Amino acid sequence: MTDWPILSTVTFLPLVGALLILFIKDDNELARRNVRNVALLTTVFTFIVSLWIWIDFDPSNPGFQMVEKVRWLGDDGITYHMGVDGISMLFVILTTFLMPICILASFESVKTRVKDYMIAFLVLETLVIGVFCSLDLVLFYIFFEGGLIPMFLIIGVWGGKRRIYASYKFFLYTFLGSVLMLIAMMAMYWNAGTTSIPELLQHPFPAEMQTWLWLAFFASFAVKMPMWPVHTWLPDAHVEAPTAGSVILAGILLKLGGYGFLRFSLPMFPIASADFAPFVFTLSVVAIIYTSLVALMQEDIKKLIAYSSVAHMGFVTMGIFAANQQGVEGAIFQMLSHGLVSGALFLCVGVVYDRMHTREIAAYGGLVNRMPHYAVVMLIFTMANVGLPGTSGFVGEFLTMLAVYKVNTWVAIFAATGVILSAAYALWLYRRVIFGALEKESLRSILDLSGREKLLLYPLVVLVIFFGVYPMPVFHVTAASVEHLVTSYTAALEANGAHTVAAALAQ
Amino acid sequence: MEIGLGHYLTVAAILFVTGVFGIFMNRKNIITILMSVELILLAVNINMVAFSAFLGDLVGQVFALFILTVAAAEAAIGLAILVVFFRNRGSIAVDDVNTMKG
Amino acid sequence: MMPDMLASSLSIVAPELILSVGAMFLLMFGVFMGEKSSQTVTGLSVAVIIIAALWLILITPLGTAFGGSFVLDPFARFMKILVLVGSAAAVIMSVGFAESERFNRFEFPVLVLLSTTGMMVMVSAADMIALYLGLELMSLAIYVLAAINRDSVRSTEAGLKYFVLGALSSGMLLYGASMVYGFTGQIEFTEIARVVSSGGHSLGLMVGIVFVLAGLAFKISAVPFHMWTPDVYEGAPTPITAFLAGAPKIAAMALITRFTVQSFGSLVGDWQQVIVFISIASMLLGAFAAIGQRNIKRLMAYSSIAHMGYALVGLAAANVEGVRGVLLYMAIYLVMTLGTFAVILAMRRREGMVEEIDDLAGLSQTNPVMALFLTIMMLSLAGLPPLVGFIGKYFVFMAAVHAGLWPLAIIGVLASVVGLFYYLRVVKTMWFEAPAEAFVPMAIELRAVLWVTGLVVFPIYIFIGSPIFAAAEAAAKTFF
Amino acid sequence: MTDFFSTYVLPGLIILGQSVLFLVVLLVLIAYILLADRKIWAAVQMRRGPNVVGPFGLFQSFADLLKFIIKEPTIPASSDKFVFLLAPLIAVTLALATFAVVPVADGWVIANINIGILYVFAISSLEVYGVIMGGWASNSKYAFLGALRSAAQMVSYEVSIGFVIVTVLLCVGSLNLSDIVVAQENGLGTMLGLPNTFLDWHWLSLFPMFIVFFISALAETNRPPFDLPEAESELVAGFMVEYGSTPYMMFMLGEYAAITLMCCLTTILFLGGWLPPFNFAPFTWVPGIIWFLAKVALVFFMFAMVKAFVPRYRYDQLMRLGWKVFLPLSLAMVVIVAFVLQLTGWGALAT
Amino acid sequence: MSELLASYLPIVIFVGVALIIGLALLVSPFLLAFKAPDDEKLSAYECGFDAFDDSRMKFDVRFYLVSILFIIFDLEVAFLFPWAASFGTLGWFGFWSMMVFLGVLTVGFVYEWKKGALEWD
Repeated sequence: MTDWPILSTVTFLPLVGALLILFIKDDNELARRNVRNVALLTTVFTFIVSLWIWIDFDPSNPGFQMVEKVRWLGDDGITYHMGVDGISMLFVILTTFLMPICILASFESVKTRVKDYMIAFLVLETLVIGVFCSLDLVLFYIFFEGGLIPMFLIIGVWGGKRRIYASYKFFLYTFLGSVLMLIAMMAMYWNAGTTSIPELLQHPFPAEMQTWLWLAFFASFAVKMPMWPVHTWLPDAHVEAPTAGSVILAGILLKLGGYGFLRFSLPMFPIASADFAPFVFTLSVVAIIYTSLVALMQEDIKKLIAYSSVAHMGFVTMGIFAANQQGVEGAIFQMLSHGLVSGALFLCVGVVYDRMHTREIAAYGGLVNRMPHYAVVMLIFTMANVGLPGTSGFVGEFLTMLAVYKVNTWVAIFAATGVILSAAYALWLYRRVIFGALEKESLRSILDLSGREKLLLYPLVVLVIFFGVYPMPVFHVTAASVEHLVTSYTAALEANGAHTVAAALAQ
Repeated sequence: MEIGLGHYLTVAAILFVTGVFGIFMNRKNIITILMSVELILLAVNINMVAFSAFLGDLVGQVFALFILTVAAAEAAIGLAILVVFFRNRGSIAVDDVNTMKG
Repeated sequence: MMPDMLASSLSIVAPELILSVGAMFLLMFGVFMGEKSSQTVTGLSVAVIIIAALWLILITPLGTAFGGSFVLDPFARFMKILVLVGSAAAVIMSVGFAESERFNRFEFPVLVLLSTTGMMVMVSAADMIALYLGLELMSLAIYVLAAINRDSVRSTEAGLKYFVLGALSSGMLLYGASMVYGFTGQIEFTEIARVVSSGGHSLGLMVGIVFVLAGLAFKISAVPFHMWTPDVYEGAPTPITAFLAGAPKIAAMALITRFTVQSFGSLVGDWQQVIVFISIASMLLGAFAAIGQRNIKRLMAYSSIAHMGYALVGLAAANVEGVRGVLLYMAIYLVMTLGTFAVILAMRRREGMVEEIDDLAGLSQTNPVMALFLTIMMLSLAGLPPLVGFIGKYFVFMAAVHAGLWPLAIIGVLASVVGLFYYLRVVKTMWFEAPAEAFVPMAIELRAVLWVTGLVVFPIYIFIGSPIFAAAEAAAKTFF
Repeated sequence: MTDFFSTYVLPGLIILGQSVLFLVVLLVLIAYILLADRKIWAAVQMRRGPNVVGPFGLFQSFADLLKFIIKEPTIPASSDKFVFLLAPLIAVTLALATFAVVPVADGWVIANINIGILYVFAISSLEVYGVIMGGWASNSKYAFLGALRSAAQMVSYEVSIGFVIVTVLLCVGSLNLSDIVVAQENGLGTMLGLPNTFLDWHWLSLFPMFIVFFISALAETNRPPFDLPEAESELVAGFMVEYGSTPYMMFMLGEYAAITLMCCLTTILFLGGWLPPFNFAPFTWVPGIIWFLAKVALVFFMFAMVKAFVPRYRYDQLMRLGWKVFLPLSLAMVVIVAFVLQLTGWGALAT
Repeated sequence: MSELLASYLPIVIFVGVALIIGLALLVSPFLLAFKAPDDEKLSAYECGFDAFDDSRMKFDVRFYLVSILFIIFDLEVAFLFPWAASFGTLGWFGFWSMMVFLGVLTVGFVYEWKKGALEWD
């Protein structure tokens, strides 16, 4: 079983499903049902196979595992090189886990062009898994950028009123960011003579070059993340995207930026990362506070959650660039948790949207009367979003703040303010939507969660609480790799410092 | 005064520039443009032959002969296209070559 | 000339001979059989191209012919295959158009053959006379092709514009060639290189190089010599536009590469700036001017301008990676262009051909296959991974980065973002908008071209990429 | 200074003298050729022709000259005046200029350049400009159509003439007109066992070409039966319709100069130039110039007789003859002649 | 006097003399002849009618065609001249080269013929 290319299997399984769907010809109700079922089966199967990765994974090994390498273009040019380590492995699982949920969430809400929709999702899954698994710069870029195409179509075809504007904005923002990264990748190739990520991780880039490379990568990942002030595409994209699209976007695609920082910026350009850390902290803090304030003002549920995502990503960047064990692990945990929580929140929005076809906060109120199950579920996720202890949201936020406190007290204090603000908007949202008297005439006949919706949300509830109480499975996986990352980072900084000192002494 | 290579090149350059200006400045008649093109090729041929004589190398003259031939074929095709254009448009004024824009 | 030398020369030019003799034979065949023979002539001309291609690949030896004025090296062979593919596809795609538009001219395939012969000579040209002859043989045939629909104002106007500017450009090229000849005393590229590298450098030579580059830039429709492109693309009958957009660009790019790298490899510093300027200007103009276009043929015109700019990025790098990049880029460009034109040629309703972008509205619902492939083509043209267009851009920009041409690379990628904007507009029209009236079903030959090119764009290239890459690499090493 | 005088001025003056002499003689000759034309035509039609001015009308042409000079020169109001006057000047100058390289006897030539035939061919190609300019500048429909017809006709036959000249060149291997004549000392006659006779000349070995050349020469010079451009019944006087006085005369002069040239060329290319018909006494006693003039006269006589006998062609017949008969025929002859020469090796001998 | 000059100076002088003769003829009536221009005399000849249209009108495209064909064939002749002049030294290679060239031209010629470019019905 060890030789079996498990990563490739997981990556391309959804594509196989997509191909199967492509061959379903007709467009009647039966065919649509077949399409849905095939898609669901594919994703579930992929998830089950992907669990194998977790089982096979050796947590004590900080390096890359399950490596596959095939020469592709040129002798030392692009190679097909896959592998996971402690940092990336859980993201793969997160993706394969969220996908069936997305598919299931779209069973009833998507009625037109079901076939295209499912294909887009499956292709997206392949590409996202590819991003997390690829160990070649170019391969990484291919998967990274390729994800834009299905997402563009998902937003543009099945989105809301301003879907075209939103899809364009999404596409152009992220593309603009990442083309600069492409140039940087080429420069790295010429400097290091390889595009293999494991080798690049060993390669010391010259300090000045690091600055430029770091900035180029930052341009891409900051947009993807998204960090303030380049986050403006995100609310639009979320608002216009269909429910499952939002889930994917918030749950997985945003993590690509954080993953990129962890995979490239921090270990490959340590000197530049150290130099730019204050800059990142500033942006993160601004993001946390500013977007929380903006979230308070929102009239649209999805937009509010979108802004809260931006704020939460601020914690992630903060944690990453604190560059210590807690920070990085906290950031990873925060990303995973946010993947579950924000995904779940969007699903919750989807639940009421499917019924009422509006996302105006003002259109709701007093849902608790008609939808007790929904109210409970929503409550748990809101609390997790706020970062209440006992939910997974708490662990990540706490760790990152702890980490950043070690580095810079002020940043930690400001970030803590953000936590309070997030409690404010989240609870206010909850109050306005769920509590109060059921006054609106249109809400009187609203139904509680259906069986399908329960099937979607309850596993998430379980996981959110489970990880909130017992986060060790995650840390168990990540610890070795993160430790390796942090040690080599500090070593690189020290080497550089020694070098600088030596240079100063020599003069 | 001995007439040297420089003089030939100057004449050719003047002819060439005249031809290019004839193409761009001319706002009246496409035939004039065709004539300007011939002027350019003439300039080239002067250059070729002058260099050929100066270098004592026949290749330039061979080249000139080829240029002549192709120029004739070019002129023939140009006239033919002009004729079909005229039949459709009823004019060979440069300003009337404007159906497509953007 | 010794008979055995002649024989070896002839064996090297055999593909060109096949094409030209085939063209003449078909011309005679067509003219004696009358207009009704045009289908037969079309079929036979495809056969001729295929025979020439097979001959080129399987039989023709590498070497030089005719005392060094004609050379078949790996570079030439690579480019020639591309040219032949482009021409063959253009002829194949014209079949349905000929039927539906009553465009029965057997001259069309014959002229394509002749033009292709010219391109082959261009690709193999090793001195300036061969360069000029090849270029003109190609151009003269294309002038006629552009105006071949002689009852249409637009077609004849396209032909006229192309002719006037083309004649100007060949004039400039010749003027440059005469200067190069005069200041080096040589017309063979390798001899020029020898003179130049041993210190033969003068202002006159620079003037010559610039003029030759200007003339060649016209043929690849690079800014500032692009003015003809949109009009000719729009005005010429669509199969001819499809032809124009493919093979000639490849041949001209091959020529420009050979001329600069082979003859003036040691003067990189002097011509590099020119290429960089042309490249930047083409990329930017191609990106920005295309935004406002409504006609898809015009859009493709600006797109091709931009793409030539990208290909020139590789040339500007002037290193082996750069030339390799140019080769790959042209191959990829050809595939994408052919695929796109297969769709454009299929844009036909009962009342006739349409060519507005808005006519594609809702294509994803009326004809999903076509929409899917056009989407792939558009995004590939934009250079998005994982489509093959990305690979092309990757290699040219990588060469530029290696050569330290940072501004070029950065402007290039930014221009590709702008370019993405208008490619996305086509995608948007197809996927996001309410369906317009459906097109008539695609003709079988268009479908074939579309499937083949579409699958190459994604995902076949992943599997065949490696040998093609190796071939491009070997071809690029010809000059280094 | 004396150097300059002896190297440049003196030879220049000598050439000037020769040129003036040559041209004066030529003009007088043309005057009598014109007269001969009219006389022959008249004779065929049982008329007397001009017979008032001088004995047998010998001074008729000179009287005509005077008449033209004192006629009122009119320039149409709507014409392009500069071009209108330039056209006859071009016509006459070019027609005369070709004679600069015509060898009338061994060594009797103004400029013995080595590309003589090319020069003749080039300059006579230019003559069409006079016609076109005249017709266009007149701004009259008759003149315009006449000019078009005339130009098309001239260029059509020029192609055949070109091919014919090529066949001769194949046999000779030189572009020099004197060499062409000298080359005819040996030829088919020698091979047939009759050396030193007129059978050596090209007219026999290239007989079809001789005929093609002769007929093309008629057409090239707009002579009857190919005088379509000035077909009175259709176009009045063709491109010359608006001309009067000496400008008109200059066109006529140019035309007759061209006819004379064609006669000279026929003589040089096919009839052995100044060579005597039998290269032995007593024929060799007669100077070359006499033989030359005699041959020219003979050719012109044929020209005149054709004019007198043959009805005028229709325009389509004319073009058909030129493009569909003469062109393929002469092209084929080029191939055949080249092949035969290559096969037998005779061509190499000539060089 | 250089050889080139010796060959071509006579031509220049000869043409000059011819030009002078032409000019003399052209100018003489303007100096000598009696002139009494009037409108009728100076109007274009149109069989006694008033000219009713611009005389530089559209004309048959076949005239164009003839001139285009002429360009091609005249050029062919221009190539044949040097070939013919040096024919004796070229050998079979030279012969066949030109035959190929002529063959190509013949193909074009046949095409024209069949296409009816040479018809003047």
